[in-house]
Amino acid sequence: ACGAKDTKNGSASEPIDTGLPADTISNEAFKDLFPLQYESFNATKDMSDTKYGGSVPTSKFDQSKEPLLPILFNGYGFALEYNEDRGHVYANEDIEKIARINDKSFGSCLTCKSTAVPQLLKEENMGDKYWGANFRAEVLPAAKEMGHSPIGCSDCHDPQTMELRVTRPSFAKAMESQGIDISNPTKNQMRTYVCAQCHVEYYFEPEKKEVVFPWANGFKPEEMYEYYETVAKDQGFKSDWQHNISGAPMLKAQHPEFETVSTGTHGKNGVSCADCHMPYERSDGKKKVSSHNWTSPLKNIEASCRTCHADKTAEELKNNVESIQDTHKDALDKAEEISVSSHYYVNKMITAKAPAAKIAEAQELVRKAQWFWDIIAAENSTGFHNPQGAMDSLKMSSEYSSEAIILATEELVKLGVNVDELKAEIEKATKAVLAETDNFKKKDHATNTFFPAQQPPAAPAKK
Amino acid sequence: ACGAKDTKNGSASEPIDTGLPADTISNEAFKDLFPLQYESFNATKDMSDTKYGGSVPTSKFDQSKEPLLPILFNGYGFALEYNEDRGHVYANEDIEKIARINDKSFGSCLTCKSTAVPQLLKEENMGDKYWGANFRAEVLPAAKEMGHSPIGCSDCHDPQTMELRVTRPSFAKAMESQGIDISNPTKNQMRTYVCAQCHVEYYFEPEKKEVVFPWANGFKPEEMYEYYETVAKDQGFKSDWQHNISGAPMLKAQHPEFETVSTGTHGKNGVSCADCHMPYERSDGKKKVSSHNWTSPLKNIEASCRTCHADKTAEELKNNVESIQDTHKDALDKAEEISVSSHYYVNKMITAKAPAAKIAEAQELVRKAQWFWDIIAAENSTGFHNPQGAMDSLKMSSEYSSEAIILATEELVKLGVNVDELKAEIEKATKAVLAETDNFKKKDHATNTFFPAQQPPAAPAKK
Amino acid sequence: MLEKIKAIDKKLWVFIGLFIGIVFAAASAQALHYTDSADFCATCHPMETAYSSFNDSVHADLTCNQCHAPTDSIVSKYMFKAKAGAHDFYMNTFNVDEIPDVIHAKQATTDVVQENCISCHENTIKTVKHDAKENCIDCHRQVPHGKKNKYKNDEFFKPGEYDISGREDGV
Ligand code: HEC
Ligand code: HEC
Ligand code: HEC
Ligand code: HEC
Ligand code: HEC
Ligand code: HEC
Ligand code: HEC
Ligand code: HEC
Ligand code: HEC
Ligand code: HEC
Ligand code: HEC
Ligand code: HEC
Ligand code: HEC
Ligand code: HEC
Ligand SMILES: [Ca+2]
Ligand SMILES: [Ca+2]
Repeated sequence: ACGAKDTKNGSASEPIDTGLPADTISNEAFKDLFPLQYESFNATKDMSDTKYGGSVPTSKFDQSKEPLLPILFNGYGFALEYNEDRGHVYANEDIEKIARINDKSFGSCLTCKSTAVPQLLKEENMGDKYWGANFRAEVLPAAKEMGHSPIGCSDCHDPQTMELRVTRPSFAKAMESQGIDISNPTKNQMRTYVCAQCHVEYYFEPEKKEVVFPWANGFKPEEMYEYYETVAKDQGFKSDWQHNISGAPMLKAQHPEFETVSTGTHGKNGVSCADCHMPYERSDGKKKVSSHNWTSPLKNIEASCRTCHADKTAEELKNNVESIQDTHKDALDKAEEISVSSHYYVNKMITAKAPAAKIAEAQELVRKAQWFWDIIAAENSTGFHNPQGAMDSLKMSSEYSSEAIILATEELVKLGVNVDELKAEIEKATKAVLAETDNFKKKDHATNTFFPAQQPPAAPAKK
Repeated sequence: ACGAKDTKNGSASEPIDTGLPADTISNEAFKDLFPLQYESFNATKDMSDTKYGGSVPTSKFDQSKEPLLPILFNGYGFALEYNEDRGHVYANEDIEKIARINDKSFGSCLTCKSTAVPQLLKEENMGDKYWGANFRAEVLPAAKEMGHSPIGCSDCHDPQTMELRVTRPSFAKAMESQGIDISNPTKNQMRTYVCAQCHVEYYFEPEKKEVVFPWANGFKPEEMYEYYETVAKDQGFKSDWQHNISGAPMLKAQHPEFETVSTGTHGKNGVSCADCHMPYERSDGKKKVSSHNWTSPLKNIEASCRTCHADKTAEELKNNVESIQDTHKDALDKAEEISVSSHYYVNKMITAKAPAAKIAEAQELVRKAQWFWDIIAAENSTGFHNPQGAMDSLKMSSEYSSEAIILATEELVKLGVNVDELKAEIEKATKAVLAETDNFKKKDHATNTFFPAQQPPAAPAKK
Repeated sequence: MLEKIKAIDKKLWVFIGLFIGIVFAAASAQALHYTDSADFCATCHPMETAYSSFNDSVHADLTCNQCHAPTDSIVSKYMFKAKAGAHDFYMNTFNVDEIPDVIHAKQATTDVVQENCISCHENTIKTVKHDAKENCIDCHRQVPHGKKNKYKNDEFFKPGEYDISGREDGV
């Protein structure tokens, strides 16, 4: 096989020696040795968009994105500021600026942003204290001191041999929790694993605040939910925040690209993240390198998709993707809309003084419903990574939201609440949020005298 | 070289002259000329099953299939008898036996079962009177008299040249209603069109009872629904039957294989029905013929799927299909379950004397919800022909069913109805249907004193 | 069963001998070359889809055996050719019933072809670790036979005159 013969430069079978120290964490240290990859990495600075993806900095609250999020994340940092992702090179800049970080945020937040993390985690440095240490006061200064880079070479490569490696311990623990053997990964697997140390769902285990991936029961949304209801609850992790409208104990889902791809058509067929997001490219006219310009593959369909799908034109492939995404986006919008209603119905249950047990039951359903759309919305491919699986989860979300509304309706009508008025008030609040042009203030219109906030003020955002 | 050479006997590129009369309709007339295809056609007699498909005669009411159907189609012939499809060779036998046919059924029913139909439709025979003529008294005897075959060579081939042809006029009319140009189809398209004259959604236009395909607005479930709400209603076609539990004016959906494939991954990529269902087979060792043994392609993955997916093993392909189907089947079961509840909720609205306008609104939702799962359940691939599209439709179904239940809940509670009792009664009725072992009697347990029938008895099944 | 396999094997070896014999008897360099060519391979019906899918690919100027026979040494090439050729010939003549509906590469083919990709494209794959998967065709799935519609020739996509009953133009 290709892999067996030594036909390539710097390959695994022909280890290179960069001469760099083992603890190198600065991208610049690699610049002269690997100018092409370095240059390619820096191209993640470029900003351009596709129909649904791309790298132009954009608020998720934009009309064309998910304008209902300030309602849906009300009471949590994600209602304050939440943006589309962009190039790796911006990772540190973006986490420093984001309004979700405050003086109580802790170290864990830096885990997927900086090359210093594996060093900080060493016993001689912060060790396990890293996770819970204060983000602004301790962790970030320490990382800067070390001369860190945003998501750099050392995150995925051994600086001395350039072998692929996984540097975040959470990944191995989580794979093992599901019983997946990762002791002898193939190169093809490594081309996914390096991404799967970050592009995954996670939570902070409550004691040490360590980053944990909830995979023990499997990668599907319902399997991860099951984990949160069992393993995580046993650990004492009950929720990310209390919803400010429904008062429900909520989970926030995060970028489950790895989980979604793995359970989708491409993943099941052994296609790796790097196959699509890092195609070989001729960088300086002579030499080919793996693109290190991670962004939408739709910007380079020729190299990324057409290597495997050569019997289709770039245009046909783009149309295929966009038609999947169009269908997906409509369904997501609808699921979020129903979820919004369910939060308000439960708010009304609270103010109308419905029986506590019924409120708790409805809150449970609202929590569940939101999980099933959020785990899909937080995924960054607008459905492409797994079209059927994503739609299945949205379907379950609509079902749970509706169950909450059904339950609420019964109780509210029993208490003599006027449901038509309730609906009108929901529309009013929603419109107020949409009409507000200052993204930071949108969240403030989600509650009002009809729908009073259910949260004590100033609950700190943790994620 | 000889790449262009013909390997098959009787191919379209080299027109043949069979010497048969133009109006030949008996399969046996082709037997000696095309023994291989004839033999292959007769292999549709074989009965064997796959995980979800196959050709063993099976009631759709079986526990492993869709046991809730006697409730969901209550008041219609489909609650009486409804079976999985099997080989083409059985088409005439099955339609003669099916309990859905009664003395009032009309000619249209034979349209997709017998080779006599194109002849019967000729002016000199029955002409347009064919559609509405009595099935048992006029049409079937006339077809037998002509020596018809079940779905035979002449349905898809010109008996003199063996060129592919479409013989059912409904197809062309419907394609043209959507503005699709079919004036010069390619052979690749014909390999789908011949199937698309039967494997499609249809209804009987009320005046002449002509078979019409509702495609003017598009092939997606929501586009066909739109058609029924506009064009069909304007024609006077309001519903297939009145539901015996909810009293809603219902639509029955039918085998939309063509519509579903066309809007799915394979269809969008130009894969034809024949590519999967009629793979080339080396029948007598030398000659390659198109398999005329239409059944599940999973029975012959090597020839059908691996022509295109040679980079995967038959085992991998089977797993891919079954994993799509497993996900799909769970979602379908759930959508049907919610739909059942919605019917009963509306029944209760009627007996509790909710306002007529509210009942009508709920009935509208129930009708819509059922359409969106039925058009998927009636499709015979258990989701494979279009995994994302099918799931999308199921999602919409759950949403509409839930809307109906929400509306009903509001009205019922206002009227003081005990919702817990209602739920218990739904469970009781459902269990009674499931417990009945005589398939023909299942439907009788769906209504009872708590849920009285909403239909005048003996409404004849038309489809 | 075992008996049958043995019998086949024996017959096959006779054929291999025969084939080598014929090839070396014909002896001219031209004959040897001819049996590498697409024209030669395409004389067989079962090779048609392979030929037509290859014929409009960027690799159409190659001979079949630049991919399908070892190119590292003359000896291994002719040993492989003789065995494969004899097998194909035997199947096509005496064992037609066993020819599969869709012909797929055997492991030996996969291995030989892979070596040939590497040997031609050494330069390209030297400039980058071009070894992410086991075989080149795990990514380059369409080289050169992999088009999903490979058995469909142009005739499948030519607008044609077909009788479609009920069509407005009445054709
Ligand atoms: C088969 C190809 C393919 C594979 C494999 C794949 N992706 Fe993607 N990815 C895409 C496409 C297509 C998009 C949508 C881009 C768009 O909308 O412009 C996308 C979008 C993304 C985005 C958002 C990009 C943007 O433009 O904002 C991220 C992040 C991402 N993928 C990460 C991953 C990770 C991590 C993996 C592996 C676990 C992976 N992808 C595997 C094709 C792929
Ligand atoms: C150390 C953590 C980390 C690793 C490892 C990582 N990513 Fe990312 N990735 C991020 C973060 C953080 C962002 C968002 C940066 C921002 O928006 O500021 C991001 C953004 C992206 C984007 C969006 C770019 C755009 O144009 O919108 C893509 C695509 C992507 N990553 C793909 C990958 C792939 C493929 C891999 C593996 C080969 C990978 N990432 C490995 C953390 C990581
Ligand atoms: C997010 C993960 C990630 C980061 C960060 C990263 N790489 Fe890579 N790199 C990869 C992957 C995956 C490959 C492909 C490995 C393979 O298939 O052999 C690769 C390949 C390489 C190769 C081998 C040649 C090639 O182009 O395929 C070099 C050299 C390299 N990277 C250098 C760098 C340098 C220098 C940096 C920092 C500027 C860097 N990489 C950052 C994931 C990463
Ligand atoms: C390394 C190979 C590889 C790469 C790269 C790749 N694909 Fe695929 N793709 C596959 C395989 C394998 C399948 C499964 C079907 C098959 O076997 O052809 C598939 C299936 C698909 C499907 C049908 C599945 C569905 O979910 O509807 C689409 C659409 C598709 N790919 C588009 C793309 C696009 C767009 C890209 C680039 C962003 C891409 N692919 C990159 C190998 C690949
Ligand atoms: C397990 C890895 C991981 C952890 C832990 C993590 N992130 Fe991220 N982060 C990512 C990835 C991957 C992206 C890019 C994908 C996306 O934005 O969905 C990202 C994107 C971002 C972005 C840019 C887009 C946005 O959301 O506005 C910000 C800001 C950010 N993270 C902040 C944080 C904060 C604050 C924390 C701690 C509460 C945190 N991250 C913890 C992996 C992680
Ligand atoms: C890409 C391959 C493919 C294409 C194209 C395709 N089908 Fe299918 N079809 C399947 C598979 C796979 C199944 C599921 C069989 C099973 O579950 O055993 C199926 C199932 C069916 C069934 C039910 C068979 C059974 O076992 O009961 C019918 C009927 C059918 N297809 C008709 C059609 C028609 C008509 C078309 C064209 C409009 C079409 N198919 C196009 C692959 C295909
Ligand atoms: C349901 C449609 C249908 C029916 C019924 C049907 N055929 Fe075909 N037949 C096809 C299709 C589609 C092809 C493939 C045409 C092509 O690709 O050129 C075909 C091909 C053929 C061919 C060309 C050679 C080959 O095998 O590809 C012959 C001869 C043939 N059929 C004979 C018959 C005979 C005899 C019968 C009756 C026993 C029959 N057909 C019934 C659809 C049908
Ligand atoms: C003239 C109408 C008609 C045409 C044309 C037609 N079918 Fe059918 N098909 C039927 C009917 C009716 C049945 C069910 C017969 C029964 O169950 O008694 C059926 C059953 C099937 C089945 C189920 C077989 C099983 O094993 O369960 C498949 C698969 C199928 N058809 C595929 C096709 C394909 C592919 C074509 C086109 C090449 C086609 N059909 C053309 C009417 C038609
Ligand atoms: C005539 C060619 C052809 C045939 C025959 C065919 N396929 Fe495909 N298949 C495709 C194409 C084209 C795609 C789209 C992705 C691509 O280009 O690789 C695809 C995609 C797929 C996918 C991914 C799409 C999805 O919905 O997840 C699966 C799974 C698949 N095929 C399975 C099968 C199976 C099983 C069969 C046999 C029943 C089959 N295919 C027959 C051409 C074909
Ligand atoms: C537009 C074509 C078409 C018309 C009109 C049509 N059918 Fe069918 N019929 C089919 C196809 C295709 C199948 C196989 C697919 C399936 O069963 O879902 C089928 C299957 C059947 C079956 C076997 C499976 C079952 O449903 O139990 C029966 C019986 C049947 N039809 C009866 C009828 C009756 C009665 C009518 C008139 C009310 C009718 N058909 C009208 C196309 C049609
Ligand atoms: C550029 C290299 C190349 C050339 C030239 C080439 N082939 Fe192939 N051939 C391949 C590859 C790659 C495969 C697939 C191997 C696998 O699946 O492991 C293959 C597979 C085959 C197969 C198995 C069936 C199939 O379609 O997969 C046959 C038969 C075949 N080739 C015959 C031929 C003939 C005859 C010619 C000349 C007309 C030819 N090949 C020219 C590379 C080539
Ligand atoms: C005498 C007729 C004939 C000729 C000439 C012929 N083939 Fe074949 N070939 C066949 C048959 C028959 C098979 C199927 C045998 C089997 O699958 O066991 C086959 C199978 C193959 C396969 C797939 C099985 C494997 O061994 O991997 C390849 C590759 C192949 N042939 C290449 C070629 C090449 C290259 C040539 C020209 C040098 C050629 N063939 C000439 C008849 C022929
Ligand atoms: C005998 C030499 C030879 C062999 C063997 C060979 N190739 Fe090529 N390959 C060529 C030539 C010549 C070209 C055309 C170069 C050009 O036009 O730039 C080419 C072009 C290509 C291209 C780029 C052209 C494109 O757009 O498709 C790819 C990719 C490729 N080959 C892959 C392969 C693979 C994979 C194999 C093995 C299955 C293989 N080659 C075997 C000589 C060969
Ligand atoms: C992980 C996927 C992958 C594998 C495995 C792979 N390639 Fe490639 N190959 C690519 C990509 C991506 C390109 C760039 C396509 C482009 O730029 O259009 C490429 C380009 C090429 C080209 C075109 C060269 C040029 O400069 O245009 C050749 C030739 C080639 N590969 C040969 C091979 C050979 C030989 C092998 C096996 C040793 C192989 N490839 C294995 C992904 C792969
Ligand atoms: Ca982005
Ligand atoms: Ca069947």
